Amino acid sequence: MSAPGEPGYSKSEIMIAASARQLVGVRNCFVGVGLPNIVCNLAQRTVAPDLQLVYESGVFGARPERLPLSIGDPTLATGATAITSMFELFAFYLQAGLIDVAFLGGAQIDRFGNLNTTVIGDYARPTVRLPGSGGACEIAIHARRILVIMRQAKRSFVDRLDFRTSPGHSGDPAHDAARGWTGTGPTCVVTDLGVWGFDADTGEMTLTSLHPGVTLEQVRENMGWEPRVAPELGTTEPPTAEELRLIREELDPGGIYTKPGA
Amino acid sequence: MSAPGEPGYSKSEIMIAASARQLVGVRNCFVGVGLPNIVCNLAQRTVAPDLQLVYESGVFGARPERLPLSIGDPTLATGATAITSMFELFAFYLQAGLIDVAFLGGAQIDRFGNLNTTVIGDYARPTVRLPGSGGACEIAIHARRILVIMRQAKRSFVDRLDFRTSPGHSGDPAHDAARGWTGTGPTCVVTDLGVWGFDADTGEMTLTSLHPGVTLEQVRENMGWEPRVAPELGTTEPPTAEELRLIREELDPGGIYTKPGA
Amino acid sequence: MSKVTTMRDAVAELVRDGDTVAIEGFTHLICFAAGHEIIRQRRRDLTLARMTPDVIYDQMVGAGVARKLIFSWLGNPGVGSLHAVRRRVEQADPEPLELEEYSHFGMVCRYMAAAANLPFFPIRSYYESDIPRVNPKIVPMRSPYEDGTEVYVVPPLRPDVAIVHAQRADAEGNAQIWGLLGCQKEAAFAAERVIVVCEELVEEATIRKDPNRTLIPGVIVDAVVEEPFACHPSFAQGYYDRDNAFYLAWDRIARDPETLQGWLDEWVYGLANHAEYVQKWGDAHWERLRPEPAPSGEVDYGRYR
Amino acid sequence: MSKVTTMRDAVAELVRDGDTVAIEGFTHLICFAAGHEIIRQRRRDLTLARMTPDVIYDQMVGAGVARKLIFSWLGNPGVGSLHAVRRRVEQADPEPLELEEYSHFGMVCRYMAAAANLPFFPIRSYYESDIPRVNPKIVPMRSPYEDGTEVYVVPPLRPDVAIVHAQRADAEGNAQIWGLLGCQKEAAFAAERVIVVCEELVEEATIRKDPNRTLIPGVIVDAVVEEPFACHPSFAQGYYDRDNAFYLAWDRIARDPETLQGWLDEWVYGLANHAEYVQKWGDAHWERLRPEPAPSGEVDYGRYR
Repeated sequence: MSAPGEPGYSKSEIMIAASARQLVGVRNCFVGVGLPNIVCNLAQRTVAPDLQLVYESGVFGARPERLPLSIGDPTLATGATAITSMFELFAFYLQAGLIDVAFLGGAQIDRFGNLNTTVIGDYARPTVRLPGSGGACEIAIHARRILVIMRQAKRSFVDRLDFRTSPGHSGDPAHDAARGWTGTGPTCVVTDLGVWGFDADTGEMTLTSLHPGVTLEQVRENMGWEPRVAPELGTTEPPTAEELRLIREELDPGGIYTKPGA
Repeated sequence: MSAPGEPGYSKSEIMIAASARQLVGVRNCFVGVGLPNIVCNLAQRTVAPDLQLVYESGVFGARPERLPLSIGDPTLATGATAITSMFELFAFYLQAGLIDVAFLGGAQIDRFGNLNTTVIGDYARPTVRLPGSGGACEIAIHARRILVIMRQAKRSFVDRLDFRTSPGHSGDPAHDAARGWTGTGPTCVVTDLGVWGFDADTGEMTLTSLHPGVTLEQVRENMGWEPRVAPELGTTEPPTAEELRLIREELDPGGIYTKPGA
Repeated sequence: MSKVTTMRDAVAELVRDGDTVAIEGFTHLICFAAGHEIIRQRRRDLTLARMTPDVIYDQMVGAGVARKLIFSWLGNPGVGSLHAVRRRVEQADPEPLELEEYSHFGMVCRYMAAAANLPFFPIRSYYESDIPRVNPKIVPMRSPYEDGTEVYVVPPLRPDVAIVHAQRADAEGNAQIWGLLGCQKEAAFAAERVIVVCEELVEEATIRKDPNRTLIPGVIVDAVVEEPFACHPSFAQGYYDRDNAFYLAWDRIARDPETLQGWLDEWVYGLANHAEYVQKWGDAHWERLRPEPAPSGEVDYGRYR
Repeated sequence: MSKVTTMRDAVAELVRDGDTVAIEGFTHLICFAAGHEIIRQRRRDLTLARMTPDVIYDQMVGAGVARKLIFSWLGNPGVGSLHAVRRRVEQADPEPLELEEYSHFGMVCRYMAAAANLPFFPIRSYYESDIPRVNPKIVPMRSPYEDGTEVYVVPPLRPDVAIVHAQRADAEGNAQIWGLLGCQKEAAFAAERVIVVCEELVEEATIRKDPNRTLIPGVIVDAVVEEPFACHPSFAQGYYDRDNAFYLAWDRIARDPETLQGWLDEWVYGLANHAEYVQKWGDAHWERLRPEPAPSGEVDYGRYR
């Protein structure tokens, strides 16, 4: 599948593998469609065997028999442990603080993990109208931890959001602690170039590892602010053979989300 | 069953029959246990064949196969058209104004149909501690019409309530109209002596008919204020043979609620 | 992860002196066996929350485990008064009992607020009623919108422990209930700790066949106890009927404090557990309470792969 | 009383120009057939409410029936954008489209407020988000209790018409749904008028066998339409799968206004009703979408007499 000199895995695959490892021991996770869905299913088969998949569509403890193509795929409902109305899912599970981890992404992210999924340009006359919040705004506030999966680019890693759909850190940890939210906000951002954490003192995104073969220069070229880099910048562990097998044979056999270029 | 010179029906039976006739054409009714339950079931078999029985326990469209001994009797659940949580019953049905008629009663009623089911005496040190509101307070506010079934006595038809659990009319119809409640309050009180309506101009309880053999003097002796009497005071139509048959053979064959003295 | 344990261990570990305890169930699925075990373990100073303090709370109050009730309707349903409760309220006999009362909808909304992690819950009730006058936790509030509609709000009620009974549950606590639902779900989500008691412990696969039937998810459950007939004299839809004769008998038993204590000695303190209670009533008793079958029929979820 | 009618009559009688219409269903049970009939009857100036304006609203917006959307997530789920919607929002092509947006929970709570006849509904969301800045209906409010917690409130959303699809319903409109529940119940209770569309019209006795399965009671329903495959390309749990190929195809169709109009001509205006749509797709198509069986199993309600 890979040309000589290429790493033998796609950008999506290393993003999936790196994200799945963030879920060690996690009890339940709010799953999105696409990459986050594959991440959670991979984690369930590797580092988090007890992981319960919770879908925004109201499904608890899903056991999908195929790769769900949306968070409302019928394969999620059949064989789940519970299905609730959207009201109850948001009120009793999310708002009540029962969700350990949730995945978010967006068209734009800033250095504090605030996300824009609403518009590019002016709200009233947007250049690009994006989907909007969905559940992201409340997920950002209530899930105990937020993981972000996004490809890096100057237009998406921006100094200033066009619109703040979902709140991240404020830049003032004392303020953040005083907000009294059940969630602690974004803790990790996995991109196609590396893995980022958030600095405890400033709430700022901090590069903790580069994917194999990626340079710091490439990272700088693909973002809109000067990155903060961890003192001991590491290299992301590449996907193992077993992880790749699970992704390619079980989780996304059609390569819909993971084939090179996807 | 009746001694010579006695009317051939019990006080409960004429109260039931008179109350059931209030339900002509009614679509749905919030049913209580005891007499109101028999009233609704009688109406369903006589003047209101389409009447749906709604129970505070969350049952819609019940078809009980036996006389329910409580509003939570299992015979109400089996074969109903819908069962809802108590939250939904109170929020989506009652508070939303879907309930046409509800029955209330109490230890005390005043001339405006306000009801006390909480305490006799001082609240903090009651002479008699009664059950409290249950759903009565919100039922009084939201059901389109309230019917009251109570036996008359000086201690229960009082000039002044010890505690107002459930609001009735205020005595000022302009105020009542401005309240904006979905319900119009009590429209009829059926007692063991007669049937009362409420005066449109004052909201005051008004005697519209005496049960056969009952005198106005008896009514006066069994209440705590000087009654308002309709200009054309009638005589309550006694229970028909068919109504008595239904009550005695189908609805309360054990006479739990309807035997003389019950 | 299995959370299956005995009633004795569940109560010993999860119900503590001074706790606010909610044994919910609107007429249906009232877990008397849990109340009896709390009496047997002689818990003290409990605040007992329940929409409808029923015979079980009269028994618990009579046994001296409670210092306070939070409720909306206080009675022996279809029968009359709760005499042990009334003695304490009317005559402080043998000691006072604190009452905090709401309407039904107010109680449900207190659980709802806690379950949904809301600081208050708005309802249209209490207008021109004396209830807010005697309960300062019920507070008027105006809508911030143009209509300016006045509502009342109630605060969250977060029991330390909720005990809910289900017809069936799996070892992790995923519980399925049919028939009257009461406010079991809201009370369970509202509570810090949850004990699920069930008529039948079933395989996870049984639960997964009909996920829409799951009322309470294992994720909020701390202990699962299999205890058939645990709701007697209340009922479990499809399993056994309400024992109305006992509700009537309780009226007589509870009228006299000594008779009540005698009953507790014979039926609670004198028995090691609910299995002995079931045995003491005898097989014929349970046979009389068993309904004929009325199957629900099946639906098809479809297998998508 | 039977409320059974045809989709044509239901839409003709109950959906009026200028109405606020909610066709709900979270991915599941989205009643495309109702949307098509509204297009076919050339309704105008509708405000379309839905948590997730899906391909059906892109079709309706493309057909010119709508002047406004009230929503929380705007997209072709799992695929990408709604191009007809985007053209109107980004380029006012052929005319502007008003947007009023919330988060998912905010939308659900707007329906909830209307369903429960509350003047507002409190939620813990929107903190430090720009959403309330662009939607002045989302208003901050403080808890009146000591904690003084700040929440936001949203106002009731009371559609003139809600159209909800169910797997089965009886002639009176008692509707049973399994699988994903979305906010169908809340939307139906919130609306002035309700159309229930179902895969199968069943005897009342079928509904009465499992009353806990009833999501929507006949008492709030105005019309019942039996319309198999009415949700295609969305799905009905246990009946047919989501037609993902169509969701992908729509992305291409909707990118070009002429292609979109051509599709509407062929698949909506050119057909008399949904039965012709079903026929046009052909039996083999429906056969491919049919899942294998996955029965729920039965429970016993017990017969008490």
